Amino acid sequence: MAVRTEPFVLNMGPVHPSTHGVFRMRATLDGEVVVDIEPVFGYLHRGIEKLTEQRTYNGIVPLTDRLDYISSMSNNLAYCLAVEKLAGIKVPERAEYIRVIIAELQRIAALLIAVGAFLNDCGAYFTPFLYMFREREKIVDLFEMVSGQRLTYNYMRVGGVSQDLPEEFMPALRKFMDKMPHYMDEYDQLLMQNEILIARAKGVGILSGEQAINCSASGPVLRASGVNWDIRKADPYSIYDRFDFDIPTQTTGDCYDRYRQRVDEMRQSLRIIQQAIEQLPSGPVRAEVPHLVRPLVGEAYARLEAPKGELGFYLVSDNSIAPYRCHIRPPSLINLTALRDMVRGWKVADLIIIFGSIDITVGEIDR
Amino acid sequence: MATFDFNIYNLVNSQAVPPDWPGGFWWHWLFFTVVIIGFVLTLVMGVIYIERRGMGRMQSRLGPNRTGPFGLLQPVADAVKVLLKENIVPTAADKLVHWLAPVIAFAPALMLFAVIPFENGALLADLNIGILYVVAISSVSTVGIFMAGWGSSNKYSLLGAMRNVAAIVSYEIPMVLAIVGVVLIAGSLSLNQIVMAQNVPFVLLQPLGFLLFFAAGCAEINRSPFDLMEADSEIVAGFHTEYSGMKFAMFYLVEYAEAVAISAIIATLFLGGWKGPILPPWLWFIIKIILVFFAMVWTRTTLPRIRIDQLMAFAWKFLFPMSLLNLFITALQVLAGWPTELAWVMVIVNIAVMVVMVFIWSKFFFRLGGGRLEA
Amino acid sequence: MTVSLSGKEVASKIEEKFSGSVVESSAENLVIKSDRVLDVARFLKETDGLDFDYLNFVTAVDRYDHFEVVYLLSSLEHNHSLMIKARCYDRENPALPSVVDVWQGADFQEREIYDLFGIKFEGHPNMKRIFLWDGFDGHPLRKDYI
Amino acid sequence: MKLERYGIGIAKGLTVTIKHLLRHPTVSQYPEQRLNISRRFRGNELIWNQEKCTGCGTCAKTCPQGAIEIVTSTDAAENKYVVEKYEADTGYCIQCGLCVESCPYQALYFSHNFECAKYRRSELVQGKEKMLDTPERKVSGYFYPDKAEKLPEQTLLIEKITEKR
Repeated sequence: MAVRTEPFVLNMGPVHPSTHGVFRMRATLDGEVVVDIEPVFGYLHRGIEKLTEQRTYNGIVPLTDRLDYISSMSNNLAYCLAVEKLAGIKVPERAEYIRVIIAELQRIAALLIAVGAFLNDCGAYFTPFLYMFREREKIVDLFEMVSGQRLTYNYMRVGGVSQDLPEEFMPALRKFMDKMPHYMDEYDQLLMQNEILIARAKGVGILSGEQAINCSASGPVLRASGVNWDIRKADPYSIYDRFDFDIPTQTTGDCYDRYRQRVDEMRQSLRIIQQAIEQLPSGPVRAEVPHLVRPLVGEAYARLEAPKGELGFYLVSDNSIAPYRCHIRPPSLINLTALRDMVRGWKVADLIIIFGSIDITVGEIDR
Repeated sequence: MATFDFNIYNLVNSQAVPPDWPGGFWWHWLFFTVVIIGFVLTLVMGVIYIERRGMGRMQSRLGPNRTGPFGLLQPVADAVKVLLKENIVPTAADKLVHWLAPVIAFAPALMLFAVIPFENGALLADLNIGILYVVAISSVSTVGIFMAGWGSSNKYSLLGAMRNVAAIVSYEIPMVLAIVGVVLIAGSLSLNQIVMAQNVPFVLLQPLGFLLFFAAGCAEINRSPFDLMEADSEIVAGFHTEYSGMKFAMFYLVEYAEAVAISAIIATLFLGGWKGPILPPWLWFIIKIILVFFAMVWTRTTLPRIRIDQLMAFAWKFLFPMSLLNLFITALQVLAGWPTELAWVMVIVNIAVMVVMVFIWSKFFFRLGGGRLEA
Repeated sequence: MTVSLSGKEVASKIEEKFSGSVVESSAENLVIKSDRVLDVARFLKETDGLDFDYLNFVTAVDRYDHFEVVYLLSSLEHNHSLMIKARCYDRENPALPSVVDVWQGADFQEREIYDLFGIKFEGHPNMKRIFLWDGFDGHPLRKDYI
Repeated sequence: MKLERYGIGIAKGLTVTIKHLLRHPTVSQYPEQRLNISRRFRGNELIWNQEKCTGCGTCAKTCPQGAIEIVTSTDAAENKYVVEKYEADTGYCIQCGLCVESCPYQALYFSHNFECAKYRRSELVQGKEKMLDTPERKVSGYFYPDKAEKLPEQTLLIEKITEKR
């Protein structure tokens, strides 16, 4: 008489140590094996797209800080690019270079958290997380020096940047730049070759190239599946065509490749910052833009390569001081569409790692 | 009456029969029960401090340093806080089982210390089947942990408890076989005799046995890379998710008391218990326990967690055959009489055997499957 | 540099295949009849000249008298992109065919449009609200939502 | 797990952690050791300069949260606005700095301290008198480079020696 077992539903509820925020997964388990999962969203839904319709164009910048609160500088930049494309504003040279330096520093800071949280989900008890937070702390110090806040920077404005870099910024950045590679090699030595991590992450949660494209994944998740698509190279915005850097891609698209992909991308960002520091011109940091911007009737979609993926703003204007409609393309939410097929058949422990390797921020999912 | 010299050494010379303590057997029993309970609880406090401080320093942060000088009273502060916490029992819980689980989990952890010698002959019961008693008692705590998992009627704790039962069953055998290797050389099961026979510490004579026992021991008490029973990133807090207040304190104590017990057993079996050049024997014993425990803290800080099916595969395909082979080789060496005369030859041979075997296993035999079940 | 194809060229190709499915086409605006969206989508994905295999995003705009659903498609190997729109004039229960079978990436975005605008997508595997709880009445992002 | 590198990966990882035992911790003891915050720090209180303020209300209009409330009455003699009531509800304020940036008469600054927690929500509302420039409520250099020079240099984690003991 075969023992009858039936799958039970386990609520990886909004409050769970490794759901990276208030995100819930209703996992149907058969013993340890995951039969099916159904993500539940909406715990952090603040209606940001409705709020943008009652605010002036500059009043929306502090709202974009709260989308992907781990990389608010990239959100600010994406929004400002969209408004500048809509209103046809030309940004001065120095502001462009400051934006590139700050965006790439923000990418390193956000990827550090992504990798740290992934390794923490694998079980390395907070050690890699705290090491990577130490590096992120140095970047956040620089951002605090420039913008005045540590998380919600509200630094970029339509037409440029709100304030120029203080004098002590450059020496501090140079000191950070020549110490960072040493620390990155140390992190690789910590866990990159670790047999337990290789056994846990290699071959787990494989996302093939076509499946990634079909699920419109973007960012490290797409490139780890072998698709060579990076918006900084494919559709260079601001002045990314002046820097030479290459796009790392991996082959199989499993959790280990996504981890290695993020580490390689951090190294490329260091290269970009190095070149941007050398070519930094002097001059104004903000175009002559009225405080209340009133773009003409029309629509525009601008996007950039945020640490999580392709972050875009679709703005429709009706020539008033507030946008008629502002849609935000959430890379975290769209990357999750592939989660269901990647996770079926794996165990509970792998579900956590696959979810951690996609690296989402709930602020951007629920908006 | 000679001045009451507190040095136990000359009072209790080595014999199997309990010593003729001035008050006879009952005084001896009372003295050692008090010593064991006092020793275990203070060492558990010290060990909690070492773990939190050590892990803190390894993660480039400070660790507790506010309560008491250098944070030494942190474990006491933790205990007081946990005891004052409200004792919540989930409504759907099986009350009796939920209440009894910590007791059954905690008792064996203390009973293990009955046979561990603090000094030559200074132990509660010098059983001549000491090590068998240790192995038997250490698997009783699994019942307690499973009762906790079942009693709190919470899916996460059920998962944790099922994992615990599966892991402990499959790690019993490599652990016992590693012990048998040691017993073969020492010639006796009593822990005191084993320590006496260790003029060359068994970690050198039995390097492979030491590795196997350390791995299996860590899996038994779910520490370092094998801490699946309360894998906090996956199943919240495993079997003790629904516990709070006093009962949580008991489970917290169980975890560390068992860690101290396993490191005490490793110290006695492999590192030559209380044998040491200048320092008094019981101090040597404590130093070795702390040394072994620090190794556990070190692995816990660095290594990621193993998945449950890899844990099983590691036990059955890696540890078990290796321990059989190790036992076979030790038996041959003991037959040829090496441990007594050519001890150092045996050390070199065994280390070579260990390196070769680990190389062969990891290169050819031990291949870990993908783990994906096509639903 | 991603070339955004002008609506006119693609409109002529679509007209050949599905006559009468293009409502309006100008340099950067291409509006498709709402019930032909699925066939046009499949056509845009399969023909090898265009092969838009990547859906950037799906969103909706409430233009008071009609809803406008905007699809931005791009092709990764030709590196060109195209923005197509579909309008639905019925405000009580607006409906559009779902493109989830063509691009699986549209799954959550279509649920979000249903949740915030009330536009139902037929053929969507699990047409439910995504952010708000099921008992919520009304669709917040509509212009007339108080 | 396949130890194809025979546990070398694990050993190298372990050496990294043990090396950290010999390094300085990067943490500092907050109440006793206080780090200098950035000169442009946006503290959670506003500082208002009564003389310079002309009551134009630009700050109240630009505030995305509507946290600033200003009531003015006209003074016919000097043909000037007199600010009757000027309140900033720091409960609503998200410290975005748009008000300080948009004030045409440089009458509004940010304060430089961040320890302004209150027990009551009503205490969060900063009235006119609680916003004046007093010694213990220092002015932050956000958008005022001259004021930034007077503030102490920010302590950076990069300068802290964490390598050798």
